[in-house]
Amino acid sequence: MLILQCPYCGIDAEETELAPGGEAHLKRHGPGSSDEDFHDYLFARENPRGVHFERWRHANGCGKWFHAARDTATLEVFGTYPAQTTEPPKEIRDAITARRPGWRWREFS
Amino acid sequence: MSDAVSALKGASFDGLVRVEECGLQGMITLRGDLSNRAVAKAATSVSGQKMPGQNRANVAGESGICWMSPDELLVLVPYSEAGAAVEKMTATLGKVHSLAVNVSDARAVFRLSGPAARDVLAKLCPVDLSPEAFGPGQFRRTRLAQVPAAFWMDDAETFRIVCFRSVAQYVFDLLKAAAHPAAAVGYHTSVGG
Amino acid sequence: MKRYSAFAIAREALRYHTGWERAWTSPEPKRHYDVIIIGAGGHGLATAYYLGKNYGITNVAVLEKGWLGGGNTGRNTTIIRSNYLQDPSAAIYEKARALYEDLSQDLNYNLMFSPRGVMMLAQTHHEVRGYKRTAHANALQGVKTEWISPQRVKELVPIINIDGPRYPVLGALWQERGGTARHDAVAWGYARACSRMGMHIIQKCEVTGIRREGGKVAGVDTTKGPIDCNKLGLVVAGHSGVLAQMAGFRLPVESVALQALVSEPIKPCMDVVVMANTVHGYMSQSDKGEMVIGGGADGFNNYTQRGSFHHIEETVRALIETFPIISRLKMLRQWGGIVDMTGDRSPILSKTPVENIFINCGWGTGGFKSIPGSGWGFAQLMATGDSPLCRAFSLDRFKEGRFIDESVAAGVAH
Amino acid sequence: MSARIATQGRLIDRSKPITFTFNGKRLHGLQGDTLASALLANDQMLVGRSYKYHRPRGILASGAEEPNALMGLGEGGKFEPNQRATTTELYDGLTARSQNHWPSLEFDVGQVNAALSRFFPAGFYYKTFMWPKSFWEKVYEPVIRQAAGLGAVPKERDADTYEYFYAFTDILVIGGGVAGLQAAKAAAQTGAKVLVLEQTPHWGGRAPVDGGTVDGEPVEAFVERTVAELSAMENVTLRTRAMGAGVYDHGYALGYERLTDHAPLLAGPRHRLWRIRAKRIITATGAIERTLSFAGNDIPGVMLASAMRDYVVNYGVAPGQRVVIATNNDDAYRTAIALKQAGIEVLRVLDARNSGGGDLMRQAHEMGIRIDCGRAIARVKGAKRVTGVSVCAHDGEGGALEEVACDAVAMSGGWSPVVHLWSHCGGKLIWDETQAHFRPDPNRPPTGADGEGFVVPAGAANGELMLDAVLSDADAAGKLAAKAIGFKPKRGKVPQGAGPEEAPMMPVWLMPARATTALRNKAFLDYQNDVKVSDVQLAAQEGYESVEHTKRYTTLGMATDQGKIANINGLAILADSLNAPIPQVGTTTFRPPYTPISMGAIAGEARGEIFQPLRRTPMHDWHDENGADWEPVGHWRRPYAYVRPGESVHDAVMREVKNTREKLGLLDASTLGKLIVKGRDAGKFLDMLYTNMMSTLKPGKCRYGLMCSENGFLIDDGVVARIDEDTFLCHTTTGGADRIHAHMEEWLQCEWWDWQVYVANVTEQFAQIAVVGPNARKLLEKLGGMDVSKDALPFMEWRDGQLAGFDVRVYRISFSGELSYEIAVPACRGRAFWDLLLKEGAEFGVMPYGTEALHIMRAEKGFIMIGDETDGTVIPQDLGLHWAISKKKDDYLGKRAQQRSHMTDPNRWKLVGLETLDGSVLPDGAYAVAEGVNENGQRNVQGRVTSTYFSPTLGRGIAMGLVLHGPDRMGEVLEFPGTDGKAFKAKIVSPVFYDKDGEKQNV
Repeated sequence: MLILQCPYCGIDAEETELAPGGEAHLKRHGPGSSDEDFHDYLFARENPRGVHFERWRHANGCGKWFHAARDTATLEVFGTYPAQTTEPPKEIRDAITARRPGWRWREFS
Repeated sequence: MSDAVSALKGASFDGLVRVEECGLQGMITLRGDLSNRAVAKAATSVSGQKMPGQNRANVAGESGICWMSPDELLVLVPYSEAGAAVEKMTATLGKVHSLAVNVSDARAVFRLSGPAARDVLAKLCPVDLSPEAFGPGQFRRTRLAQVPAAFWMDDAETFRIVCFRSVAQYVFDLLKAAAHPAAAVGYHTSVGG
Repeated sequence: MKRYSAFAIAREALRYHTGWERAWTSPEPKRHYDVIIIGAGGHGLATAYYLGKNYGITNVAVLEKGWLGGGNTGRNTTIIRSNYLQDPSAAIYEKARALYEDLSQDLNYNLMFSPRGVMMLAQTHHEVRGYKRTAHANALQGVKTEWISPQRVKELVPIINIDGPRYPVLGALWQERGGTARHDAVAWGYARACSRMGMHIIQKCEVTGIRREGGKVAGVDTTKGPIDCNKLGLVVAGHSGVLAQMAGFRLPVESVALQALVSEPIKPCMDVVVMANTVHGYMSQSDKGEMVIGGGADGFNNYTQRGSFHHIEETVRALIETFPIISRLKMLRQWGGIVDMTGDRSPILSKTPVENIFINCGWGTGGFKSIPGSGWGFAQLMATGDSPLCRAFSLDRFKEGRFIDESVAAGVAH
Repeated sequence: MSARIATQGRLIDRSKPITFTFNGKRLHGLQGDTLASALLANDQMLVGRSYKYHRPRGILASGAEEPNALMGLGEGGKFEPNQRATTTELYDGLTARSQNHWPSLEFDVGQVNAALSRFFPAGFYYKTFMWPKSFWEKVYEPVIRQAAGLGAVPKERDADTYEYFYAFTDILVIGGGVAGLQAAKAAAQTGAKVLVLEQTPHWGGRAPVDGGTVDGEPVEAFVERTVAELSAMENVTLRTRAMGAGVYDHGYALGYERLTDHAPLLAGPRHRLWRIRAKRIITATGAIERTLSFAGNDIPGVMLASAMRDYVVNYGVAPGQRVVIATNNDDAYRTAIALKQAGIEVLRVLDARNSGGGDLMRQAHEMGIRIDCGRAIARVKGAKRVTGVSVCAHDGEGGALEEVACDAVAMSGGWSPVVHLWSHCGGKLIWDETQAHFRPDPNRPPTGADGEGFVVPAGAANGELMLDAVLSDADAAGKLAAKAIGFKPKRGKVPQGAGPEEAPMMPVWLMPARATTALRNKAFLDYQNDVKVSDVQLAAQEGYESVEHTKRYTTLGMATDQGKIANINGLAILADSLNAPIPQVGTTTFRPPYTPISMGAIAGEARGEIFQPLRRTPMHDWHDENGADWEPVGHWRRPYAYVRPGESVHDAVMREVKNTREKLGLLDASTLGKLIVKGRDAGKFLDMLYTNMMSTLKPGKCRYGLMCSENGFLIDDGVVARIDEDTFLCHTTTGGADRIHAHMEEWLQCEWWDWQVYVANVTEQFAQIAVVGPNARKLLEKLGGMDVSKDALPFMEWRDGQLAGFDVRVYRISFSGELSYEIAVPACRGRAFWDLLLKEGAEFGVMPYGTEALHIMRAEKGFIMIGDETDGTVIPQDLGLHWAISKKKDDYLGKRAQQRSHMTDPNRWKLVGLETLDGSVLPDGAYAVAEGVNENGQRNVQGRVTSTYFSPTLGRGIAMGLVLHGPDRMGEVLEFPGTDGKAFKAKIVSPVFYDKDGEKQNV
């Protein structure tokens, strides 16, 4: 039963207020993209046993989508941040490094 | 409009606390950049209330402003004034990117009053309702059993709860069950109280 | 190795059962095997078994990082059915179901396959249409199912509430030869049979790396040292992504927690398996008398084998609505397993970008029921390079948009 | 025999007698009794039968760990099976029945299994019942199943109610013994908010029974004082009859409060499930005494030493008159002393330790109790109750040295901390050599959202068994927990506990140490499941070496006590068989709940009317009062048809279609989603969401649109109306409003956050009524207020205005093919407007129609229905909807997906109409067969029915379906086998069956 802080309303929302939205920071590939790129965009997923970035919506709350950095093996939460970004902000990455030195996720570390 | 009726026509129940449907309440959803002066003016001018901060509500009787999200307010006005209020707000907003829409008929409002009000609501919402954590002036959107809802406190023993009109009966039945006279909890208030 | 039988038990009883042999050996790994299977769960062991039985390939090692059968094989609700809508699913699940029929005799290990019948309740008009469609499809697929009336449902399951105020039972899709089996025994039975063929089941042996040479698999590095192989099968539900990463490719798979629970045992009161997808719950009664209950999966990546409690609540609520009497039973134990969810919720049995590495994963909630069919088909794929049972489940289907979507007929496909 | 004694009984009120029945027999107990103590007071030593061998079983314990004394309690709607007598408070009129025997508890046919037990070792069923094959299914399994199970099946619907409670606290203390109380006090004194849960009705745990002093006063006084202090503190909540059931991620914990189990006549909910969020959780859950594994240790009258002490001291009940005690530690001497003091004869204390124990042994000796060191029980004699024991040297094979006649045996194998709640969420354990038990490993706690440990064990649960150590450990735990979350612990003085010096215990996993096979074959580990020492040894011998294998192969620890009694002993036997150290063999996983909790409590308030939300439109009550046959659509209910007296549902549907086509129909369309999309980029946004071009729509006009997922499949459809230059109103399907609203917000917030678009869901703001049929315009003209003529309001346009004084928005759209107006009025006036339409429409033959009539009429027109023609695998191109897919746009959600090879495959099945040759109705979901079978032997198919109805308008069956190359095969006849052997022949035709040119809707 996770608790994640919604970065928009500041509420520490428990899981039943939230709706999970899968992997974060996917780059949309539309018409004109290669089959590989489009496949990866829709289906290829990081599925790490460890640090993971994902999307959540504060569905039974302020309704906003946000991102969370979470460890899938321990459920430790490194931080949450707004969805209007294409990559994890530095403070989040630093927070992860402090807890998981040497972590990597896609091109991020 | 004489033949306009609220979802439960003012139904009420007395148990651990008093549960009542508040009847018709004017409500306007206002979306926009809350730091924009026109947006603030649109909300304050029709409600006569100040702009609330994050997760807060300024409400007096049937008029008020509730903070719904970083770009959304719920503006309360008397039911009969909602239509005019929307027009006035739209005029005030002018060309500013925003959306003001009358949702008075889309919602139902309940009042939960009595010393045990916190205990009763805490049976249905995953929210810390202790006096230290929540009191008058604050506003919370959350889950009430299986439906979304929002509430604020008019005073230390009174909640007003807003939900969608279609589930008004469900919410009323939930509140009745939670307010069963023999179901006192005594967590936020001593059982005697 | 001695055969199991009533006579053997009687003989052993006289000497207090001191003469029973080990069900399987636990050898140290050799330097090289023709085939290495990673994962000694039901699917991995079944694959090894049919490699030996159908293709005479017995120089096989099955590597297990924990103890055999310790993954989802021992954590599911033991339901066996094949009443799937899409042809490829029906084919592999029916193959599995048919093999279950004789598996105890085949393995000389009683798996207690119990074809007590599986029923999927239709509680909305939409579900009625969906299941009638499935019944039509099954008839042409050679899967024996039928659409039955609410009255028939009530006869088969007296404790059910068919005229529930909210979701009355409008009928059901009934598979008479579906049922359950003793889940641990499936792994143990295959393990014993593999061991009997001289295969090596190596427990507490974790794979730490996969070695490739010129785009081909060369072997694996393990906590018990490096082991070479000609062919490698990845059969590790829940952890496929991690191993794929070692092999250098990504999968359209996410690992989530799926939960189940059992009640305290009561006297027999329900002789069939009932699935109620509208309300997301399914229930059967074990031979011990426990009501075995399962529900929906979590929606986020999770490797903890602990799910979120609100899913348990939703499932129990739903089942009380359908079976009012269970309200006064107690939950004895709840647990979670990690399941692979693919892009279309159907499994992957496929070659991979690395030559001679094959992957069997993504069973989601359907893993247990498919074990023999999955092993049969995957063994054929690994031995011959192609298998009609596996063809439609290849990795490239996602790129082509050629999905196998079972949610079409039923909300959740357990 | 067991009986009530004149002295002792700190928890009972001798002035308040209580009457109850056991297996129909009227018995008497006292206020304060548990069912178990009351049964013992009535010399009811035989209380149940074991699961596998149906062996006679008596009360073993006095608490939650009891494996034997399980009862069916109550009657009718309040009956509940498998209730533990040891944790059931006695109340007047209680009715209890023992379980798992036939015909009676005293004489049980199943007992034959016991006689044959040698033939039923662990896992025997895996090795037999296989031949002849058919016998398993026809004979063996049915027999096994009939014998299976424990408690009786409840027959009636639950008569009770349940509820949840969400509690937030700084610190949750689980367990109200001296450790819990002291930990709570230490934590609360820092100002932290503390919630304490105690599963029994009493505070203090077992300390008051075990004795000792705190700061010079008796433990009981310390307990009273501390409880009083805590009760007086504002920041502390104390709850008894509330068990900490489970610990979950991120500080979530379940509390199981039993409100009326002790007094079923009380009104209100029976159980309350506390859903607690705590920053830290202190587990002060105590320890459980272990049994000793000697032959016959399951015969009624053999009891845990601590339990026997509890019955004497707490309830004034003597479990026997002449007692033999076997032990490997000092604690059992407390029992010897307590019994002696109560005037019960203690014949022997058999202490397996050659050197015996410490102070307590001396004290017992001084009281004249005979103590034999280095001695053990070889076997217990008796069947339904203990008649005696054979005494032997512990360090031997069990050769009898003497026989002692007795009627009860107390045993103590040492104590195991209750580590369940520590372990539920991943807390790890370490093996304590000196006390031979697992205790929490302080370095590997369960971790929370911040990655820090959030559970702190205290007292006996942390492996501290001596009173003084318990108190100081608990005090430290309380302070540690508070400090960890930012409170400042006071340097208050720690209460000093004092008790006798105890000598070290000696691990005894088998008694006597080298017991013969015959003896091991009668030494029970798991009482309820009949798992014996020999079974675990067999599992090890057969290679089931993992502790999980052994557990699953022997069923050790899988009974309703979940191994509270058996696990450690079984584990030790396994380790011994494998010649491996115990910690290396490890433990099985601890899963919630700590003890079983009711399904009712788990479901909470959600039952009956409030099982799920039921969404009602403003006209819901009218439908209900007028024969609505309801159809659930999501959480909505829509009338499938309005059935009149004497009508079948089918008749009603036919009537509704006919009347709408010929006269005038009303449809409650309020459930259709309505989303306002506004902003400078609204048009651009909708162009991305819909396959159509929406930005070119003129204000005042409507356009039918299709929405696809990014994966290409159709997910929704509906009519879009352009309100003004930068405002659109999008209709969605009934199920779709919330889903599509979320879909829009997702793309706006996560992908196109720089676009200026706001969306608002106004679905419930309006009651929407479709006025449909040739007379539709007549009715609206009669109401008056706005011009609804073809010129003023043409097809596929909308207008705001007034009708009969109602503010309305009228859409000229049609899903039936008839002249049709969809009219939106504010929901609060919806019912009034509906009533008015019915009243004024009477002269035009107005009649409401339901969803099935709607479906038939749309099918007659060849309109697709999301959920019928689509099923999540269908793309618009399959449905001949190319006209609704803009060619001009270079992008929309789903466009790229629809370019994938399988989506552009010319062999995809396409939408057509289907007409049976004989006019009959095609079966729902039927498939059209093709020649031959596929590689897996499945019949080839070339199409399927997507929707099928009897059309009253055409007087024949009509259907739509997806068929291979369908549109190019008009007139071809396909065969659709039914499931009943009957085959249907249907011709491929255009999907538009009625008014092909759309003249009727466009008048």
